[in-house]
Amino acid sequence: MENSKGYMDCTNMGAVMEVRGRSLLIQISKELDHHNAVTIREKADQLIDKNSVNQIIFDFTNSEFMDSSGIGVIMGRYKKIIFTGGKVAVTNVNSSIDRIFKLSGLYKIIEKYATIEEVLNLQ
Amino acid sequence: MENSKGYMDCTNMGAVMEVRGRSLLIQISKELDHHNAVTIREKADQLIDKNSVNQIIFDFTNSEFMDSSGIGVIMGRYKKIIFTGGKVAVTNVNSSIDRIFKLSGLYKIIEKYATIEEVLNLQ
Amino acid sequence: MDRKNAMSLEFDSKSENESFARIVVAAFAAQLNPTIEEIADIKTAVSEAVTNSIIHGYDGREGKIVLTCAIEGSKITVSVMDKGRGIEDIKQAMEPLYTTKPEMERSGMGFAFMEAFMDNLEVISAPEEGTTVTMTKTIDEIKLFS
Amino acid sequence: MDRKNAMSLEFDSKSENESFARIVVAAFAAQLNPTIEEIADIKTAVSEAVTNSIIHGYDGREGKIVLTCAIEGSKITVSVMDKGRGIEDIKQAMEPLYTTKPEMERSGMGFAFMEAFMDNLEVISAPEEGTTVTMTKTIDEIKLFS
Ligand SMILES: Nc1ncnc2c1ncn2[C@@H]1O[C@H](COP(=O)(O)OP(=O)(O)O)[C@@H](O)[C@H]1O
Ligand SMILES: Nc1ncnc2c1ncn2[C@@H]1O[C@H](COP(=O)(O)OP(=O)(O)O)[C@@H](O)[C@H]1O
Repeated sequence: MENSKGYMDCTNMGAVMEVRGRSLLIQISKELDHHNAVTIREKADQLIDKNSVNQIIFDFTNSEFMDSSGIGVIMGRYKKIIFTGGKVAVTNVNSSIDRIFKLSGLYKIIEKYATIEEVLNLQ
Repeated sequence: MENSKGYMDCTNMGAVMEVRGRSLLIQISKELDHHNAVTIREKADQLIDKNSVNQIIFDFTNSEFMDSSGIGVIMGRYKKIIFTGGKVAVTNVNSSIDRIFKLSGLYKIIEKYATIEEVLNLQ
Repeated sequence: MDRKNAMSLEFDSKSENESFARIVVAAFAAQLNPTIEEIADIKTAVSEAVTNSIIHGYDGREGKIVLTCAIEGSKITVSVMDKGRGIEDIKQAMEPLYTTKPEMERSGMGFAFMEAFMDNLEVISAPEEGTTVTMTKTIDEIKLFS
Repeated sequence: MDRKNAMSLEFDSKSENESFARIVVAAFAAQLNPTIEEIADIKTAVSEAVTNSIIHGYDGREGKIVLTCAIEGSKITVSVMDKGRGIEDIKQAMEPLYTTKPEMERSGMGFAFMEAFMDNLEVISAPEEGTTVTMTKTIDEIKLFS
């Protein structure tokens, strides 16, 4: 729970997003809860529409917490690109977030990879 | 606020103490507040009596917080050994704890040193 | 251990308080010397209950949420209370994947996660009166691998 | 910034809750994006007030302490209330180095620290009724060196 100035932080920064070709990389900042999900959903959908995104990577390197609101935001993006043949992947998932993905059944529709590079090299 | 198992911890561990000759080294663990002061006072006084301690070093390397209860516990130990010619020093003090020492006027009666070695080399 | 401690926190139904509520419960539960995984379990369950009060209970409107924690021996009891719209059919609401707000991308997994991550879950609710969710978890005192 | 948020925490007058109270206030104040030093100031002031309620207000006995925080714009108001023995002469109590518990190694610097680390301090107290300490601090919004 340290921010750039080195202290505990409750204000949530959502995520850092980057488009590479038709891939959208969403690097979750710290916590993926309902508060952040609202911001991420909005920001992601703009980028998806504008860049005809067909692959989304949710990266959890910097993230330590996720609840069912996170499942909602990932499922929502999945539904948005699946009809045009798109794919969703998650990377760098820690053990407690992994448990949540397993419980939710999300791994039936999205793929887990160790790193971002691994996903990008598949293309 | 991380303990050895790597998570936030409210239970306070007080301090680690070591006697070298007639010097007592008190390494404050994390926080020096009223809760910890009670434990430290008791533990320290036993060691002072048993080993005829004439020098006490309070080391703040691992400590991030101190309030006026800390001033009380240091003053109390100072009073206990001053009559037999003893001395009290503090080492590795961070800037917020330094401010508290300055405000309290404690530096008028105890010495501040950068490291534990520096104090021990003076003898 | 014959420990006893209690707290009660009231806060505004704002989404920025979701992370605040998690920090408070984690800091209070730390007395029981939980593992990282046990703390994660409790934080997830609390996050689900508080989010539900904000989204469903108060429908995004202003209101107060009361979070209480009690420690007795090695057991922690956490309850989250709102005075919001309440739940008509609790049994249906607790079914996995059931949600009344699909348009908000709710997954319907909130109650399922609370049940999975805590030892016990109890929901008391009445329409127009509000909802109280009470959960308990026993923290192992002897940690074999730590 | 037109921010508004509020919380109220009630907890047992046990010394292990001193650090808990500091964490709660620090987590709530984090919304204002304070510096490390500003957070340290607030934690020290809260620690002094809560410790006073435990030691002086309740004299080590059981009782409830209520900690409230309110954020309005860039100002945080923190108050600590107990229903303990109260203070007879508030002016005297607030004098630096004055303490009624020297045998407990109190330094008499609690109120002085609250005044030094916060912008404003107000003490309301009556014998046998209890004490409420209210402190405010404005957090700079523009950080020049961060
Ligand atoms: N505090 C509450 N107040 C009113 N209704 C609630 C509350 N908590 C849950 N519910 C109802 O129960 C349903 C299921 O909740 P949950 O399993 O957490 O899934 P989700 O939050 O994803 O909808 C919600 O969609 C809502 O209709
Ligand atoms: N909450 C309280 N209830 C009753 N008395 C109090 C309270 N807070 C402070 N006092 C009185 O004011 C005195 C000065 O307080 P303070 O400056 O914090 O110093 P200290 O805590 O070191 O005694 C205390 O010794 C006590 O007599």
